[in-house]
Amino acid sequence: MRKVYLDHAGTTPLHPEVYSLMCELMKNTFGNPSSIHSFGREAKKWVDEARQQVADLIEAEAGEIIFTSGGTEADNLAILGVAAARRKKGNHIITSSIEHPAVLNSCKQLAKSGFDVTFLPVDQYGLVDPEELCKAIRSETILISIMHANNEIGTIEPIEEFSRIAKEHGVLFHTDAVQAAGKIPVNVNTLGVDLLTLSSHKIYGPKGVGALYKRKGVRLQPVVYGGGQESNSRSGTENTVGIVGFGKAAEIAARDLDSEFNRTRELRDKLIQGIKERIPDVKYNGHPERRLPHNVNFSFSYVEGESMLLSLDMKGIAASSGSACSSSSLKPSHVLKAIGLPYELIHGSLRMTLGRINDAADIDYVLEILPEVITRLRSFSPLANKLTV
Amino acid sequence: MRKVYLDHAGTTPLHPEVYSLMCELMKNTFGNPSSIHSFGREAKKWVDEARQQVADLIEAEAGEIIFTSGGTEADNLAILGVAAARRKKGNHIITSSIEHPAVLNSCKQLAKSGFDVTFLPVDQYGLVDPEELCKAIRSETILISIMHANNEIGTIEPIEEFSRIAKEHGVLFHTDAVQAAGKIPVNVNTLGVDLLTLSSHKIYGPKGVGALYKRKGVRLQPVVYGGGQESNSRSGTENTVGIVGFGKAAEIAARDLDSEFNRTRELRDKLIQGIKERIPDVKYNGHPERRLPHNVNFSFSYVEGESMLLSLDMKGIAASSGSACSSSSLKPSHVLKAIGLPYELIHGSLRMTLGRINDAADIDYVLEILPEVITRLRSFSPLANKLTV
Amino acid sequence: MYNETVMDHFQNPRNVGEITDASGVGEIGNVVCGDILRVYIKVKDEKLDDVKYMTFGCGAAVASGSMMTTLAKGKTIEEAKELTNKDVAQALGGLPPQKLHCSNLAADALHKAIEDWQQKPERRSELSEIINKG
Amino acid sequence: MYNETVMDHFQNPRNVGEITDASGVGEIGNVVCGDILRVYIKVKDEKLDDVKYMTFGCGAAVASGSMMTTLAKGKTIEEAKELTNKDVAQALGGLPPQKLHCSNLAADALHKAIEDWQQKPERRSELSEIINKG
Ligand SMILES: Cc1ncc(COP(=O)(O)O)c(C=O)c1O
Ligand SMILES: Cc1ncc(COP(=O)(O)O)c(C=O)c1O
Repeated sequence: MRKVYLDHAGTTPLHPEVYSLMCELMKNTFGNPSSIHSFGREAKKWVDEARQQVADLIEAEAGEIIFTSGGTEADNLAILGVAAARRKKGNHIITSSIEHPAVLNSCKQLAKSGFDVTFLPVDQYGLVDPEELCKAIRSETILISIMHANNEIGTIEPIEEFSRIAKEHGVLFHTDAVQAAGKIPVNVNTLGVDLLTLSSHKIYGPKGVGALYKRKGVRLQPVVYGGGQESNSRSGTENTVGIVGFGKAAEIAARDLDSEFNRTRELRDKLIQGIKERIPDVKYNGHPERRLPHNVNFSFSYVEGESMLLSLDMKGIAASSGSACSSSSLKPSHVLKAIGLPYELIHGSLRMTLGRINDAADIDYVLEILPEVITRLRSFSPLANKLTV
Repeated sequence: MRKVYLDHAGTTPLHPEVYSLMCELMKNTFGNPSSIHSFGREAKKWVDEARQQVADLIEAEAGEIIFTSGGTEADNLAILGVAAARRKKGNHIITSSIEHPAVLNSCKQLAKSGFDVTFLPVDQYGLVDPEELCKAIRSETILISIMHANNEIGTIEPIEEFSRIAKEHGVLFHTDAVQAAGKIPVNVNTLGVDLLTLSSHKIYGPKGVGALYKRKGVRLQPVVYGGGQESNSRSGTENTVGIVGFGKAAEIAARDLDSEFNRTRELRDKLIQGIKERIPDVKYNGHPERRLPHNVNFSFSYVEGESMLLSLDMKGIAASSGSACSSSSLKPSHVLKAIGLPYELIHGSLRMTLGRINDAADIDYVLEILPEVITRLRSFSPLANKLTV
Repeated sequence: MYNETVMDHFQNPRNVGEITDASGVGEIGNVVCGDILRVYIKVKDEKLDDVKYMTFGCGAAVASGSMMTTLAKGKTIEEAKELTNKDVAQALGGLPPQKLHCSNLAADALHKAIEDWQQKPERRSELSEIINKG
Repeated sequence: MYNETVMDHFQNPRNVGEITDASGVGEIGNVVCGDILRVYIKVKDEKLDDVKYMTFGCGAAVASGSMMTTLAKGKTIEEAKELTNKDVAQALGGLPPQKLHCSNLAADALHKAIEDWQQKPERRSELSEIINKG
């Protein structure tokens, strides 16, 4: 059976060059980068090189990169770390209502321990309004965290504008760029951010490794304590193989950014167009222009997401949904709720995220299968029939 | 040049079977275990299998294993997680003065936020006295954390005795078994512990992955917040390849425990004997019997550790030292200090930890090189000459 | 996630559809939680002569409806009343724990349909009127 | 960690040893921090005719002593007084930042030895007495 993987925002396969490098490293280099003997120094050299590669992807300096166990931990380190370090300056944090759970739940945790958190609303496309941000800032505000691009609907936020506002008010600015990096140009200097989160496995690197960019001079309290690795910001023996894979993935992402951007965007538009033409009663979710080049998100009236996913899966197509039933929390997508979608359409949402391993034939295949799936599920949906009898 | 790696307590090379499995997995399986499509389910199946393998190593149940980014994070999760969850019951924690920095620094962090921490002393061999433990327990004590085996001097603590005392007083008991697991039998039931830390890279698995065993019913607050992975105890996309490597390493460790125990112990004793015979003015550190089978630790009067390490390294021998100069914190070993060693002997300490890749010829080589190195360094040591002129 | 039996009933759901002249109709669930199951019954001689269902829901909901209708068909009203959600889950060979509570409600929907039939023996419920008379 | 020059001076330290009839002796560091450097000088015609050192210390300490003695030898007292720890580190092609403060003290030890010679021109310091006369 044909396999079409359309869940690149969920995770990506290893790039073959990343795979080769990791296997080579696993075979030949095993030292602990903190050891001073030759085994350790060899490992450290590799980690240093990866640090530079990751820094280069976002135009930062190597010394500003803190490796973590993933995007989630990097988000936690940014939010919890700044909150703890700046507690005396204030107890107010601003974020958006469409952040990844790593940011949202870090903020909610802070709210339990004396912090006040503002969750800014978004418009129907998922955009945060800069004026709302301005209004939310108070003298006690110590941190603003707004994601660069949303993982569900692909909306790209105007980060430069937000960070300028933050700077004007002397507030630190963090952005979760897990979905943006490697897909659109991300430059910490033009963005003007103080902290930025990256995750390796979204850019064809291994899972379980990520990074927090921390502008020189910004102070953080660690989340994990121990031997003082990563310049005391993140203790724990370094995941050398993962870090090196991440570095290589970052290098490739930077190298191929333009070509992959154009390639996936074309496929994306073909898929969007095809769905609109072939399937009635659909709702296009997200922004028509300010959108990641590989993100497609639709809601299909009358059908439930998990059923769609399973039906597609039986045909070899892997996608995701904002339906409660397809999420481990059993809560429907907070993002789709924030853009004002009614519950039926949240449950009927389908996210297809394209990537390196997709081609035009994949899109043709999806456009053949998806209408059948929707038709079949609608045929026994009480919602469809309530409306059509 | 001959290469002799004697830093297995620092980290271990991947076992060839672990390496093969990881490469295979990296090639064929990349799904996100949280996804419901076939790619995700395939990844989840691998993670579940690894969870069982790790559980089996310590005779736990799969549901009691929380995967983390390493031993450091697992220690943090145990200490900070219990402290936060049991804050209302009390604010007193007991640990030993020879713990790994992951435990010590977590405790010190708690001490900054209203907790009271008792750091129990140890005797000249590194053993904690059960009576001292009894005396330290108060009505506010919520957690005791004492390591199973020490990473520097290899001393094995009487955990069963400590956990019995803890249970009698209704206090939770955590042990850091990072160095013990896979080297000596570790069974959570006979040990009677509530929480136990493991790290993959000390047992021939990959770096950047570890686990916390949490007995059913024990409540913890997470350290990292997000998507709710690992039954809500540890968020973040799972490091599938790392976890699977860890699982395989655990399986092999259990399988080969007895034979490796005997093999390394024989080499260890040969090395200890040889050093005592060949080099004057040495001090044997650690316990003569209650000792990890692969740990050798000596202090060489009049010489400094980093110089020893570099000299050995130039001859292909990799070891470690408790000298300040060889540690990133630039502080001399707190463990050697706790067993009462004077500064000169702390700086002159050398740890050699054996493992799978060592054989008797390695020991012969070390016994040839080490005396030369010590003699040379002593020849220009002001301490040696102060005493000998 | 789901076992083979569940996947079979998801892929080939038995008894999906509507009964235009149903004796009773029952619906359970709501659009907020994302699972809705509607059951139609045709009663003849105090037996369930026919049972059909429609669903907006996840794999577990689809399979539960399918299994429930399979189990219920031919049963007497009294027997059908004793059919539980647990029976349905068991007949499916088990469901993932998180799916037991909100997606495994087919027996409840059946009981509602029976109630509907029992309470209003002469005329059909509002719901069934809307649907069947359009 | 260390560059090649440093490693060369560590591996083949120049001028290690004692001077039994030293004009001055200087020692710096202590056993707590783990670096001790002792310098012996032989002064002739206001010049450093010979400089030797002994050390208990890390790679940086050994190399710093070696480089310092190399630089100092043959210098006039005034020139030698101007030699700094920084000069030594630079001549070594740089040292890791964390090693600059406690392991790079060879010039200080040299200055101490010069002071020792200047303050007690006739008789040698206690320290050197102990050592050289045993
Ligand atoms: C926007 C965003 N932030 C954070 C994360 C978390 O990163 P990781 O999966 O590496 O923990 C993800 C992906 O899951 C994401 O999409
Ligand atoms: C006793 C002990 N605990 C914890 C750790 C930390 O584990 P990891 O290196 O996986 O962070 C180590 C090793 O460094 C250790 O030896």
